[in-house]
Amino acid sequence: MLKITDLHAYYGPIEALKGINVHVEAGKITCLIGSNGAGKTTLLNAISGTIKRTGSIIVEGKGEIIDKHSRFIARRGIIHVPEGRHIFPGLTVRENLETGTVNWHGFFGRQPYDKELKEVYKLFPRLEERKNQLGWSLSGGEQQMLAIGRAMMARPAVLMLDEPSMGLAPLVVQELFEKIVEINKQQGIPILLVEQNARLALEISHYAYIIDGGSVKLEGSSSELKNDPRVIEAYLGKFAKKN
Amino acid sequence: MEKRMKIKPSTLLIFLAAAIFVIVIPNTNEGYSMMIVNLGLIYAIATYGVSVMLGMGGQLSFATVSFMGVGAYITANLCSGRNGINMNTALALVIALLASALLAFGAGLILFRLKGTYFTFATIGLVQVSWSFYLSYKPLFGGPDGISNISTLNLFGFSPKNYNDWFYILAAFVLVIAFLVERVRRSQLGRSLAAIRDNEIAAQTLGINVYMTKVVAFTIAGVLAAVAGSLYAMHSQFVSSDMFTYERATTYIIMAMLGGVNNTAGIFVGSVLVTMLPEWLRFMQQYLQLIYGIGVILLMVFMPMGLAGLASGFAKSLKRKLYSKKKVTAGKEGPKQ
Amino acid sequence: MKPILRLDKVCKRFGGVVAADDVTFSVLPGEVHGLIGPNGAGKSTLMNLISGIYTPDSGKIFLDEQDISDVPSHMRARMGIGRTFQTPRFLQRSSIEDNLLLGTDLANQFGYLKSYFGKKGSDFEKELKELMKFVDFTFDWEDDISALAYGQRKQLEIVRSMLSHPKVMLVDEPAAGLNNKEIDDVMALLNYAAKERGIGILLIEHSMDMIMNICEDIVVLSFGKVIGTGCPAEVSSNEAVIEAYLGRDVNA
Amino acid sequence: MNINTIVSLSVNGIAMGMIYALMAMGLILLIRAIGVMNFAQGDLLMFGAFVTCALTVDLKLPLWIMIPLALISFAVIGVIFMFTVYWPLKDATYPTATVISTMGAAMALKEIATLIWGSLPRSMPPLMKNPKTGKAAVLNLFGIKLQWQFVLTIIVGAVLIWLVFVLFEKLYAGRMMQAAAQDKYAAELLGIPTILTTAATYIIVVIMVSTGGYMIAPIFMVSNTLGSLQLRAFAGVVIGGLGNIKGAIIGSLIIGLVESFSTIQFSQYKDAVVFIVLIAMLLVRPQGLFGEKVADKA
Repeated sequence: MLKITDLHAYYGPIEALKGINVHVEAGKITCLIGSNGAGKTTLLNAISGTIKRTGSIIVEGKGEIIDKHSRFIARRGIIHVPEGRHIFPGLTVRENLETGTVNWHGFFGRQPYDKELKEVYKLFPRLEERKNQLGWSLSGGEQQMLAIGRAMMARPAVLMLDEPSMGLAPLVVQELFEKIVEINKQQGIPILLVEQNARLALEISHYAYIIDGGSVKLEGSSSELKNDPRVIEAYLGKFAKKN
Repeated sequence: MEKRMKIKPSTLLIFLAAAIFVIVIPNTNEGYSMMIVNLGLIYAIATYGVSVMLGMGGQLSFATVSFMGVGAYITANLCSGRNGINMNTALALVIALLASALLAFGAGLILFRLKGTYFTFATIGLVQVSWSFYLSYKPLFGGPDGISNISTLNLFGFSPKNYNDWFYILAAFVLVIAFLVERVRRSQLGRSLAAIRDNEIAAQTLGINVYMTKVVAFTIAGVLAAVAGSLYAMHSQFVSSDMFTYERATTYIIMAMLGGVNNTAGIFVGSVLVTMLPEWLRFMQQYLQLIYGIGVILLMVFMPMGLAGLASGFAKSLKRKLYSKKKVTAGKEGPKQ
Repeated sequence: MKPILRLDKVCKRFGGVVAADDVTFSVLPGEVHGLIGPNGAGKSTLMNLISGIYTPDSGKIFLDEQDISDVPSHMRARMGIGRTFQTPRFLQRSSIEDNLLLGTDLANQFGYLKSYFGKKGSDFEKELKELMKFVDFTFDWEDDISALAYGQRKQLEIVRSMLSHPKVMLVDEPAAGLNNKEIDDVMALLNYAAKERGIGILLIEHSMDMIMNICEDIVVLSFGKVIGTGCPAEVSSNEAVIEAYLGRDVNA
Repeated sequence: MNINTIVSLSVNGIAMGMIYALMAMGLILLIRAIGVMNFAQGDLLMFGAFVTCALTVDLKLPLWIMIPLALISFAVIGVIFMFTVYWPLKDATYPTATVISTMGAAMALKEIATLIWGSLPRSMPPLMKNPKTGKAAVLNLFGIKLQWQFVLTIIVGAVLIWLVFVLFEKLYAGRMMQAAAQDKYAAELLGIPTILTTAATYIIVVIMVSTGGYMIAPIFMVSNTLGSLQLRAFAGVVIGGLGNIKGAIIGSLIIGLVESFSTIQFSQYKDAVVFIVLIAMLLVRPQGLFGEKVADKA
């Protein structure tokens, strides 16, 4: 669905990505794991076009997007749910969801989006309960649901989730990840998941890449990687191995 | 410990230019054109205040004109025979300086309860208040007619007879003030201000009292403005409220930006240029303000650090070409002196 | 030994999010104390609480057994809490010299007037020479800070903080963006600061190699809570810590 | 002071306050959308007054042609203003540069107006005239005489503000604009065209401010000094509380009223009174009247 070849990206003075090759298969959950600062978030930003990058990103059926502005990438259905959720704090839940439709609806369009709204409310009933609350007043878990729901409104071709579990309590994380699996299974939307919570990510994903220092250190099917000691090493360093 | 007393070529160049300026200008100008140059010098003093606030501290303040007014009207009241007082002008200058320091300190304490944009808005408020008093309150400010018959400066018995005499006095004032401001930039206060400009939170963690440092900078700016105002009153022997309007306040900011807001030599060049420009462009007077306005936008787009930024960029690229491989080293041997 | 920095049941909430929940630990002088935890665990919040950018909702912070919970940020810096940032914070349009002098200024708080007459603060150059032995790069005094590479700036920020003679130094991710050689230099510098100068160092770092190598003691945070303390070996075999980092198995 | 004076002073004050509110609201919309304060706000108002004056007095267009024509020209001015004063500076490393460039724009606008329409103040006929005398019509409300122009200013101002609220609250495009103003990064990720939302903001702001200029043109003379009215709008913004739109409107109305009532006692110090109120306010409540809410709508 998404084929990334030799992607380089820069964050100010640092070369944050040093030639990454990642393949997101249609209908599958692909996860990127690795410790903080490894370059996972940078990779998503590079795909969605918010930072400078070189290389090649090909969307199946829609061609090369490396030279496209971020809003045209969004129009091709590559929807990035950013780290830290980035809810519009002064809009209500419903209005936040509404902003998700702009990529197919158009700025002055008048198409209805009730169907999408209903589906998101079905997926996250909590959002319907709170549809008239302002974004900033939601709890962290609800905000994350809203961010994912907003992306679902955009009729995504590929969904990119950046650290959906960050700062959330374990129970909330569990619930959220069930929803992510549901989105993938029922609607067949391919998901590129960036996670620090490696065990959880490996549990729900089909294929995984371990990123370290801006390049892919290890890749393989998630079930294989789950028991690979090298995963622990990537997180806790070589010292962890001694014990 | 070795002292680094090496004088940089750029410093030398600036002194040379200043010397040429002081020698050539009074010998080629007199009367009206000399007066305009003198005004440029006076404005430069006030613009140094803008430089301390905006260039060093990143705080955009319009209050320059308010404190220029304080200086000018104190001098006018003490040295014009109004109210039966006719004091020595040098003494009046000192009084103006002290009074404005107090006022600016107090105003700073109030205004810096606000930050950023809202601080700027509030200084505009101060300008409006002071201006409407300057315009309307006759007993102290003479109302719309202003105050005339102000005595000229008398410095230990020496009194300028014409604008050329004044030029030397003002040039000396500017030189001393430029030197003092440059010392501020290189002192702890200047560094603290720079830290505040770049990031207030990081500044705090370096032990800088952000609020008080800003207030001190505001006081310095106020004093410099008052000195300029006081000198203006003695030089023109007349003051009126239209020197102290909001529009005038923007001019000082533009002078600073044109020259290079954080560059001592640049401030001087900017002030004199902006003052002289209307004279040079006389033949196209009706388009002058338009050119000026558009010029400001272009200036901001193409050289936000002003002429000084342009010059230092040029100097850097020249230096790179000249000594491209000669790099002074520190490292294992310790920093090179 | 008396701790140089002590946190006692410090709590901080932001809206519904608990960023620090009953955090208690202490840092001894001359010790490098690691502060680790997954993203969003509240490490940076804790740094901000210690350096006074936030005030705790409850609990107390002690510097040298003196309660500093209500002391404003700049006063804490003057009392001896030094700090570096994740991305180094320097004066962008000033020379390297001016930037380093900011550190010395902090050590000479009443040097306002002296500095006006060109005085540099006590032994600035000698001390700098001492510290520069640890870093492996060269610079020109007059150059802008932007002439230095990112990694060099990160090292220089630690040097600047040390010039201010702190009692405690909060060091935020010094290794991020550095190459291996530079990381070694930073470790040597931090070791020197702790062992020779007796500074208590609180170190946030994601490079576990560095943490395990240099820290005597480690605090692990997760959701604002301390979930583990101890020496590197203890921490890296602590199941709760591994779980915090890698997550729990859904089926476990 | 009888009831008659009180009412008419209040109406005058609210009318002027409405003008300030239009400018203040525009200021905040711009600050939110692009993070820049606009020091040319008053000169945009002045320019609007001149444009409408030219359309009605010079070209003698009837109202129904004049209004759409004026709106179109305001929109064009808005777009030109954005692409000359803001766009080239949007990535400026020195934040004050953008602010200063608006000061330059203020001067340029003033001079363009002078070059086109001359430096003499022009007079503009009031919207409602007494058919017999040809002078400004007066509304007689239970024996209290009010100038129609002031009443109309209040109505037009209120309607405009209401329309902008409707746009932001009820229309899809308005909500996209709000979203882009609140979080540009997230907006870009969702495909909201931020260049369009910014341009739309400029158009709306210029239309609001210029219409304000049109409304006060008959009250004052049309001259290039009208720009200084923006200072009262700045005061309104600060009193209302740092970035809060409702606060800015109320703050501006307060400023209008204070100004209006201060003319009884100390007419030559009305500027001073207005700003002393401002400074006193800052002493008591530095965050402004409505300065505490975390996030606010519109």
